[in-house]
Amino acid sequence: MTDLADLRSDFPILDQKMNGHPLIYLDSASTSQKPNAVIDAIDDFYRTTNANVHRGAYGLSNDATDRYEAARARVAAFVNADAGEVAFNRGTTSALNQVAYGWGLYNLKPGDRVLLTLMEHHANIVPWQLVSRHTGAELVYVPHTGDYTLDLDAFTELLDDRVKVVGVTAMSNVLGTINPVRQIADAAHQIGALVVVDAAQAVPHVAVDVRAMDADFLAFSAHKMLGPTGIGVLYGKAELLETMEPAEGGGEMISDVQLDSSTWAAVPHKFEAGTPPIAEAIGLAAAVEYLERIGMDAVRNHEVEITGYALDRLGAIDALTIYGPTDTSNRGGAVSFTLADIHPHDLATILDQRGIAVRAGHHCARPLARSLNAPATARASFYIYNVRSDVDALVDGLQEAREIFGVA
Amino acid sequence: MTDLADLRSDFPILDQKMNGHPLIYLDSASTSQKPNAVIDAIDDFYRTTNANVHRGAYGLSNDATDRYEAARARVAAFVNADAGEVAFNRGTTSALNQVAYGWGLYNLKPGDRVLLTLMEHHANIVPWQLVSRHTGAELVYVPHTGDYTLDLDAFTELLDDRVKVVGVTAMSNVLGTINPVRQIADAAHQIGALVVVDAAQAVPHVAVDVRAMDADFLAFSAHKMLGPTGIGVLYGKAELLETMEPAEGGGEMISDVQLDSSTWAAVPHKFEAGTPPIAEAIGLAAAVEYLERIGMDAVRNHEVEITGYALDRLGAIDALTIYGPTDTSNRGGAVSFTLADIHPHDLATILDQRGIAVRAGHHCARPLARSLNAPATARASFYIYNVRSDVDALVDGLQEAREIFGVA
Amino acid sequence: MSLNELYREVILDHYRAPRHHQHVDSPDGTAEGKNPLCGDEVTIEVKLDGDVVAAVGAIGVGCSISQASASMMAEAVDGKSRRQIDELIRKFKVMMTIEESDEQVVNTERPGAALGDLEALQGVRKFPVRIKCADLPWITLEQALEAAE
Amino acid sequence: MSLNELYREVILDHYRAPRHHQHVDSPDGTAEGKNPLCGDEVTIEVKLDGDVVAAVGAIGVGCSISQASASMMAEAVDGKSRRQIDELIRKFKVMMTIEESDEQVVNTERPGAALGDLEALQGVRKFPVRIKCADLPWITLEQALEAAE
Ligand SMILES: Cc1ncc(COP(=O)(O)O)c(C=O)c1O
Ligand SMILES: Cc1ncc(COP(=O)(O)O)c(C=O)c1O
Repeated sequence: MTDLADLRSDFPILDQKMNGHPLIYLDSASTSQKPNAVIDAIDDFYRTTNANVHRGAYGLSNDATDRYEAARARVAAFVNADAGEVAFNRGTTSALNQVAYGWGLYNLKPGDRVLLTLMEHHANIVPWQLVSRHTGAELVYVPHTGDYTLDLDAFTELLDDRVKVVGVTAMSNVLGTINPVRQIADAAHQIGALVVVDAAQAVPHVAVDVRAMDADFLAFSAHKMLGPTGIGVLYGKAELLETMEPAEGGGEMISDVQLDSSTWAAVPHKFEAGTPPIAEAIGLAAAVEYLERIGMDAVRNHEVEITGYALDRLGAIDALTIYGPTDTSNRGGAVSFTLADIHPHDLATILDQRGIAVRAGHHCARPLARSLNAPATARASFYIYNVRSDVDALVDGLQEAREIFGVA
Repeated sequence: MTDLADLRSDFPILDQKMNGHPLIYLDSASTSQKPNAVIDAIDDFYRTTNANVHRGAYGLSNDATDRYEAARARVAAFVNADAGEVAFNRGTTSALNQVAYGWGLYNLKPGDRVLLTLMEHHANIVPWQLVSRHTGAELVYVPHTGDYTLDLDAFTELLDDRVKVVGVTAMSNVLGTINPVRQIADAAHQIGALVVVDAAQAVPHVAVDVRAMDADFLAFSAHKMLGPTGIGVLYGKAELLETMEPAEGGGEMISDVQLDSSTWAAVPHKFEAGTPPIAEAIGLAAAVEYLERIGMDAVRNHEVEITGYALDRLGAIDALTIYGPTDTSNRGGAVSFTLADIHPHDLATILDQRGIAVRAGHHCARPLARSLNAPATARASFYIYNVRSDVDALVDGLQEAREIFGVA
Repeated sequence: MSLNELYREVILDHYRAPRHHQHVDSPDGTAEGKNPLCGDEVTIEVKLDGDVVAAVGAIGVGCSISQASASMMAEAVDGKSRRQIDELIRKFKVMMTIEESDEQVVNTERPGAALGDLEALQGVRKFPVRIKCADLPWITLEQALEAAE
Repeated sequence: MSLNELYREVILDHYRAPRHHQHVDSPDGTAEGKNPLCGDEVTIEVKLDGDVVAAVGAIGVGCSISQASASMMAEAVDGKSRRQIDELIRKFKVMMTIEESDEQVVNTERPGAALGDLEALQGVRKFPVRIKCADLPWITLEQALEAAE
């Protein structure tokens, strides 16, 4: 296994106990833990540099602005974007709403279609539902195949002239599936549709290149990639950001405000209404720096190995069903499963008693849960700080669950 | 002067130097500095309790959820609201956009009017402009009088049946003016209009009671009240929040998601799409706790005194014009001014060289700046950590500016 | 906190073989309860004969605690009068909220007394995350009874 | 960093009495520059005679640095050819970006040499916040010249 084990000491929370046992954190797909480097960067910002950005005509504000814009440049480079193509906001959800309200509300009309995948997170579904109420556009879904990958034949069939937007998750937070975003983008672009990529799971775990993907918009959250809560990123192609309308209005995003109407600041500030998440941007930049130091290839390799080990060991448990590809080459580290008739919530409680944190539920993907006929699953998800023995502990916990519930 | 001087040691940044001089921070209306209690609360959360909220079926997530919801309860109580009436989001700007998109987009129609004051911050103007593009509603503005208070006669005249929303800032970030929100609300309610209060400046500096104000919606930002960036608060009356639509859609704010449409979670979660600003909520609660320990009356008294002192000393400078009420009983601690023909930006640079941070510009209130015929002003604004000698330093700096620019 | 206290035999039994897990003919009151965060769902249907519950249905999907609670609750309220049910609800709530350490109150209220199988849910109290699972059918019952009025 | 280096007499003079502070009759190129964050605004109008600037207007509102820069720039480019102006722009940019400590380059490039009054803006370099004020009229000039093509 790629040896990242010595990283664990960078994460102070891993020294905690949960229910009397050392914490084994297997819920990174929900939110990741933070290394000292990130916590300290935020702390240091507030102690030494805190001021509003782009506003003050004094040294402190200038320093804060420089650090904020340097954070933007670093985050943009991390996904191979230009700094002007990257706007900070509250998170993936908020970024996708910005696309729906900023682009969708102005460009969709009755008869138009928004083509989503059935494995989208609610964050890439509900904003389109809301905007379709105002525009009359229709939502259509690409199903998945029996092996939990996107049904590309169905996609091709559904991709007709009515489709104006294709929304796709780069990596499913339930199945782990990595979708062929470039292939989807090429097909979508051929009929003139835009591609909106939910990269909330992808950016933390694999090297993402917005140009290689040819994504029109792409969204991700800092808190899932070792960074702080309260900040996310919207990438948009420069020409799109320049021509589209901002969703939110307020200070700092204007060029001029008249009584009836306003003109907008240049990109990306047009998309950052009000005081941005400043300390959070500094924290996110520290997270990116930390990930770059490890190298995204090493991150990915580590996860491929530990996920492979987990799939092997979980797969060997009787009556355990894994929902997702079993081939680590096209999946990430989120492993969803059920065990016999034990409800996932009960599994989570039993594991919790052993200090093991897994998630149980629909994972904010109800349409997918329904299509899997599994309204709830348990999910273990891995990150750089997880080790093989975490998987072993998980398997032991599941054995205890079998005993408690008398599963043969 | 109310003795808060010993608080200064709680704010680590005040030990910094700026351009070789001890920092004199007079830009709290833009963003406030943070006490150790707030910085440490965030730090501690990441080190000991970090997990996503409302999601996990394990101890850590339960603890995080408890702390997050306790933060909500504390913040709600701070403005005399119920916890269910308070939703966290990115900031005042974001909160006001939520009202515009969640309530306005669904309820405004051509012929309707949104009545704003000319002293609104862009945050309470631009969202309404954006939504009026979709709804056909019209924006109308209440002017101010020569003594920089709201022209209540004009307000009464403009308040007719066409008005569906009245937007008013509780305290102007430029003039300092405290507006009679209750009186405005009573009049607005008589014709069935809703009142949307921008309390970004009020909540940090005076005791705010949403019930005494009878506000329908009220918004404020943590970063201006000793709290972190990346989080703000939307208060709404329970019955309004319950019946209105959410602006943003995504995870955690749903009850169910079907392919075409969704149903919403109960308030206030309906208004918190996606992972909320969790560590920021903890930090905001620490800020509220800190302010409560001092007492908002003491905060207000301190600011009345220091603002009074500043008005006296600045008022004695020849050719200096103050834009705002001179009576401290109906104003806050933001003091905007110009000095002869010296551009405010030049004033800010000269003060910056002495370690004094003031803001220069239109302060995100262009319509007001135009009506004052002062496209740019310099602004000094005070908070609990400011002392009389800060004002003295400001006055000395302005005297130097006079010399440099040869003002007689 | 022992898992054995949570997952008592009787709970697993009700989870695997839920009682009253069927619709009631032309119910007087119906309510759907949902715990959107963990996904538990339960529908309670009641048919009244005067102020007595003549038939009750408790249908749902969810974790063992929520579904066992629903099953045991249905058994407990079947054939009972409103007054008796109110007393049951009160007793259940007391049982679920009392701190074990708070011996005084525990003794006075004898938590679980007269609750029959439901006493098995006492263990849930020590698992705060799961209390809302146990509560769900009861809150839904109150709504169904209200709807029947 | 001394404020005297920033606010030289000649800058305050141009600020108080801006040259070319008037519109040009039927200009060949016009551009509006705006610094939305600090509020500086400047409009540059140029009339060309062949490739020579026959008339230039520089009208704006803003801080002393932006307005003095506009005034001095207008004076400097009036009557100059495109080639000469390009050279001026280059020289100005060099002057505004060189670190004072970087003596080597300074000597080679002789910052400010041949810039006349404009040399007074050298001091701005030490006030990074204000460099964009000094730059604004020049960026706008380039746009006005482009528009005139
Ligand atoms: C009166 C007023 N309203 C709204 C805002 C916007 O707040 P934020 O930038 O935190 O969204 C501010 C602060 O800039 C303000 O002073
Ligand atoms: C695939 C995917 N999309 C979107 C989101 C939403 O991200 P956030 O809650 O940070 O807005 C998540 C995480 O919950 C996710 O896994």
